[in-house]
Amino acid sequence: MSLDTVDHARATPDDEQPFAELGLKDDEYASIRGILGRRPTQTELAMYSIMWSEHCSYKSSKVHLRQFGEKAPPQAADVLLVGMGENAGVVDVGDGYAVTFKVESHNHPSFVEPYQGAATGIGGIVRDILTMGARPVAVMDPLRFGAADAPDTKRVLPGVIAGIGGYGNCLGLPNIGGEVVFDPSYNGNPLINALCVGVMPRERIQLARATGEGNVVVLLGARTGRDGIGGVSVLASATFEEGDESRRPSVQVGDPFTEKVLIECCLELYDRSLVVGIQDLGGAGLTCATSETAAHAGSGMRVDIEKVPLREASMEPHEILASESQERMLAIVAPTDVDDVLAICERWGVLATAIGVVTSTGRLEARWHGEVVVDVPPASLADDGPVYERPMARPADLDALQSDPPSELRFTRPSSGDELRATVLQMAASPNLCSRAWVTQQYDRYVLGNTVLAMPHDAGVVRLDDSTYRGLAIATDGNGRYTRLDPYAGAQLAVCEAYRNVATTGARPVAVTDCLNFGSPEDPEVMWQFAEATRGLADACLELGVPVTGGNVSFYNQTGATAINPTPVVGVLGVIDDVRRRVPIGVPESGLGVYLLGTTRDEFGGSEWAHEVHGHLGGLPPQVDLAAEKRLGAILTSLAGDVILAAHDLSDGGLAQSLVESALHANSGISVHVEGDPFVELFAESAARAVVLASDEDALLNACAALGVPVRRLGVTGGDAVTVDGLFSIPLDELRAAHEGTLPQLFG
Amino acid sequence: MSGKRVVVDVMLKPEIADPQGQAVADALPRLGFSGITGVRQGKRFEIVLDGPVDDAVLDMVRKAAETLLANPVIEDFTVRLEED
Amino acid sequence: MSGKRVVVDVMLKPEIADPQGQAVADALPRLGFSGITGVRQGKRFEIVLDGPVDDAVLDMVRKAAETLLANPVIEDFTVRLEED
Amino acid sequence: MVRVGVVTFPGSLDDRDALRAVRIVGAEPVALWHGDAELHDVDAIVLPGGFSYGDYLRCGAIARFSPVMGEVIAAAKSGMPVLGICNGFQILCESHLLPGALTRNGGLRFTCVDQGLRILDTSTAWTSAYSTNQEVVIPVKNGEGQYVGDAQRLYADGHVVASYLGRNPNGSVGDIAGIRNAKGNVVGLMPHPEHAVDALTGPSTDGLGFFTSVLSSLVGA
Ligand SMILES: Nc1ncnc2c1ncn2[C@@H]1O[C@H](COP(=O)(O)OP(=O)(O)O)[C@@H](O)[C@H]1O
Ligand SMILES: [Mg+2]
Repeated sequence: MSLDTVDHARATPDDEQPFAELGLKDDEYASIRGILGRRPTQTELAMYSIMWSEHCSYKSSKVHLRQFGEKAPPQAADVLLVGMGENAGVVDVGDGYAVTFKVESHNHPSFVEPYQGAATGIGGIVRDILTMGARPVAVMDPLRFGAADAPDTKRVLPGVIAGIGGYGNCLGLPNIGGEVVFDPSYNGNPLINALCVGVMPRERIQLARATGEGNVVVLLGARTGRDGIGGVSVLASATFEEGDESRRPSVQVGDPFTEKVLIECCLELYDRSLVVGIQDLGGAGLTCATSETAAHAGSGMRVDIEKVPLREASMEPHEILASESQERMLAIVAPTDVDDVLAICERWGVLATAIGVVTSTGRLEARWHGEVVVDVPPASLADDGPVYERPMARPADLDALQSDPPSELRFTRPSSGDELRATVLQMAASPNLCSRAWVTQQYDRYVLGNTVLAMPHDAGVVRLDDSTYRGLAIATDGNGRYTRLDPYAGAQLAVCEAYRNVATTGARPVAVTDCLNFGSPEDPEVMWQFAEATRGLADACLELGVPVTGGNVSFYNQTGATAINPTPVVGVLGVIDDVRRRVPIGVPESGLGVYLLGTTRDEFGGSEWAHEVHGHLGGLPPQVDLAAEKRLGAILTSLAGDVILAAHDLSDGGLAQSLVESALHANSGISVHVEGDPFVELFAESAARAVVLASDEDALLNACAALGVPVRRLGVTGGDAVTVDGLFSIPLDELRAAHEGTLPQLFG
Repeated sequence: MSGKRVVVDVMLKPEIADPQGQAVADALPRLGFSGITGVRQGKRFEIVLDGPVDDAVLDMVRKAAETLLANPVIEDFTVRLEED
Repeated sequence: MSGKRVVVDVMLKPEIADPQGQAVADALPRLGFSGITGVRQGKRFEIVLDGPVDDAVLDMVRKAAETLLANPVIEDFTVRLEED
Repeated sequence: MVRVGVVTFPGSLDDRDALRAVRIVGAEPVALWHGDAELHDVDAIVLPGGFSYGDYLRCGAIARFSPVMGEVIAAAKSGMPVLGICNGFQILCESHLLPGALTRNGGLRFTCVDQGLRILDTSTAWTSAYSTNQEVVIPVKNGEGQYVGDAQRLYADGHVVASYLGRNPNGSVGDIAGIRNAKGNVVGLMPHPEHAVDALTGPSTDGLGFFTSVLSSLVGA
């Protein structure tokens, strides 16, 4: 076929085009013709189809995500240096440091090819952070799989873990936390989310802007191949049916070595102020990077596509512009700096090629050996895609679900010492609560030398660099069962738990990122869940004073008509002024008082106990009390490191699980006394609670009284068992065998 | 027919990026080896069987290659008999 | 002589433990493949050259295999010409 | 001041950590670059951990041919203290400064754990600060850390510097965690002492001894 140039498109207005096959609707195609005043060229059509896909345009979610800006708490003005809408938000953490962080999904690719899908998920989120001007300093990996014993989980999980480790370890980024959750709801739809955090001097922030007529557009990094062509629209925005060969995307293979040198190279370019703007190439590759940088600068750009270094010489212009080859960045460089840029790239062994220039035409033009194949307004690709108000409907089964709580009437509850003891052991060994060491031992947690807390603590804590004691803390949380039962409350509980986890380590929560994993937006019930969850998230962030800085939406996580449990995963960033005050989940000291902070209620809807012991999901999730979370957070943060020597938040599995984890980590026993119904005391999942170990009881009680945080002394540390007075005692060795044996047994 | 073994060669499909091969291709000229235009790196499995290698056995190995030795999403493989 | 490529096979010496090959050998019977007494896993390099492949070129590749592609402390290699 | 160089190869990762450890013990850290055949008057050299060139071919196989390595090899042969940590150990073996090789972990997985070690040989430039048979805890993190070589001979010659205590994390022959050359100036170590120099960020400060050892051996010399 001859080249479809802009001139040719003008001359052949009636040529039929395969827009529907590319996923564009009739009216979307019509509006492209309207924007251009002609039919699009083949290359332009490919570009619009990708940029207007759900994944790139957020067309179904946009109207809901606006709330994060509209309901931003007043604190946003103080702490946000860069808000939503950029590659990642940037937070002022004091002393001239800025921190940027973001969580993203790589769900479908990881289902197709677990190792490479997960690996390139890490690669992609790291480049988002690098683009902002920051040195990436740590990664985290919130993961959700189908049932632990499902064949598909056995296929997917080991590869995912190896891929995350393979890529992250090779980049030299410590993995400081994450999640591993098993639930049949994710059978066939694992959720592979990845978070990266980076640190920079405030003045080094970079923006994705192609400013300055005559500035040179330089492509950095890997050669461009036929990776994920159409992957963005076909793979990420449509359900992937196994065995459907025609839609099978070409899988992308990660090259962490190339990314590592790209990181060092870009940081040197930033430090020497050699780039005017920069953008990573992720979904939609060059199409996205060129159109966004030009659109956001209000400028234009002209690119000579044949200059792009290729892996396969036979690639066509639309393939080159759509390619999602990994490990690439697009830099905007002043003409006088180009030689310096190329020299630095050469020193790092990074391929660098001038492929175009910034113009003032307000058009994005692309030429193929001199012939114009693209001539479009860049904002029409980047910003002015379609926006939908999708129909919504409360799930028909929700009333039935909510009115079926795991009450005493429905299930017999353990009550004798022996029954309770057996339940503690069963829970500690359950796939969702057992030790994650099998996973986390495959990750480097030490590299860079700034990791202060990682697994199994409540949040990852890293020092900003080794010239300071200032640090950051991050935790990610999400609960698909809670969110299924009540999306508004479930999303809020996710924020609450991450907020609490950060505070537990002694840090002050300051900002939020989120990855919203849902089914098909074309299903009104899913769309209702999405709307409720975003509303809950925005309201909680407003009340807690932690602005949303950015995130990611992953739709179409479903098999046939069955969607996953709606799963907003929330990452909370905290600041800790002195990392020497960080609080671990346990310490090996005997004789410390053990205290419970917060209020325990008979709350078992969506609980781990109902799930693990009865395979039951019903009722309502625990009550949300944002004010109580704030008060608890204030106590944990203000007493960290002097009065509070160890602390562990209460979440899945309740008090029993927290005591077990704390004791096993410290390798030192705990004896407690419970009041009221021991089953409720030990296993309820009421929010806004934590267990703390303290030496100075008066200081703790006074602080709690001053802030109105309920506190009760439970017992004392020491010995080599977890003991509940009058009920049972479990030696640490027995607990450890139960807790640590599960994942190795399941996955080798 | 002893003294024979079955060899399975597994290579990334041509359109899939091969960072390992690329690293070798980049290193060779630095060491003074010239004239090399491309390197692809794959895996080689040598399989020793306890009976005669007939067509049924080769079929079995082909099946094993497909399920375990190669990842058909990104790799191609060939199976052949080789003298020791 | 274009359309040819040089293949370098690199295998661990027989006396060196091969955990990858062993893992495959252990997994195969579990998947129902029987009669396999041993598996060794090595590397295969496909090298494309920009000129005709004569003895001098094969010698160069042999040298490259010895210095870079294989570690003679633990690995053996073979070099051969293969049709595309 | 004693100058200790740390080489950065493309893909080195624990180079900053090694430089920090050098600084903590009071020596002068000097960053060396793989592409410069120049040692900048250092008195000792650390080849750090990481994944040089992605470790794609074999760990250390490509880095071994870097321009700086010619200088490192010459210096090592003339007696300069050289410590290879993890990837650095692999590079030393690939360079034939140390015998044997490092291969894929027995368990086939990358493993990061706080590892008990026994220091067996305190006669080297890098271990004199320890006492013989001292037990220490130092992180080990590698995917290809299984040492293969003539363990019997290494033990007989007293060239095993450290061995794993308890669980062997990678299947190394004879539980070997580190070895030395005959002279004792070149040491290769799979565990990462540079990650055990500060209780805030490591499991212990047991790794300091490697760096204080070289300092005192050079000051004393
Ligand atoms: N995939 C993972 N990667 C890294 N760390 C993980 C992963 N999964 C769990 N962890 C860590 O294991 C510990 C226990 O996890 P979890 O019980 O989910 O924590 P919490 O209940 O405090 O949110 C935490 O330190 C967490 O960061
Ligand atoms: Mg927690």
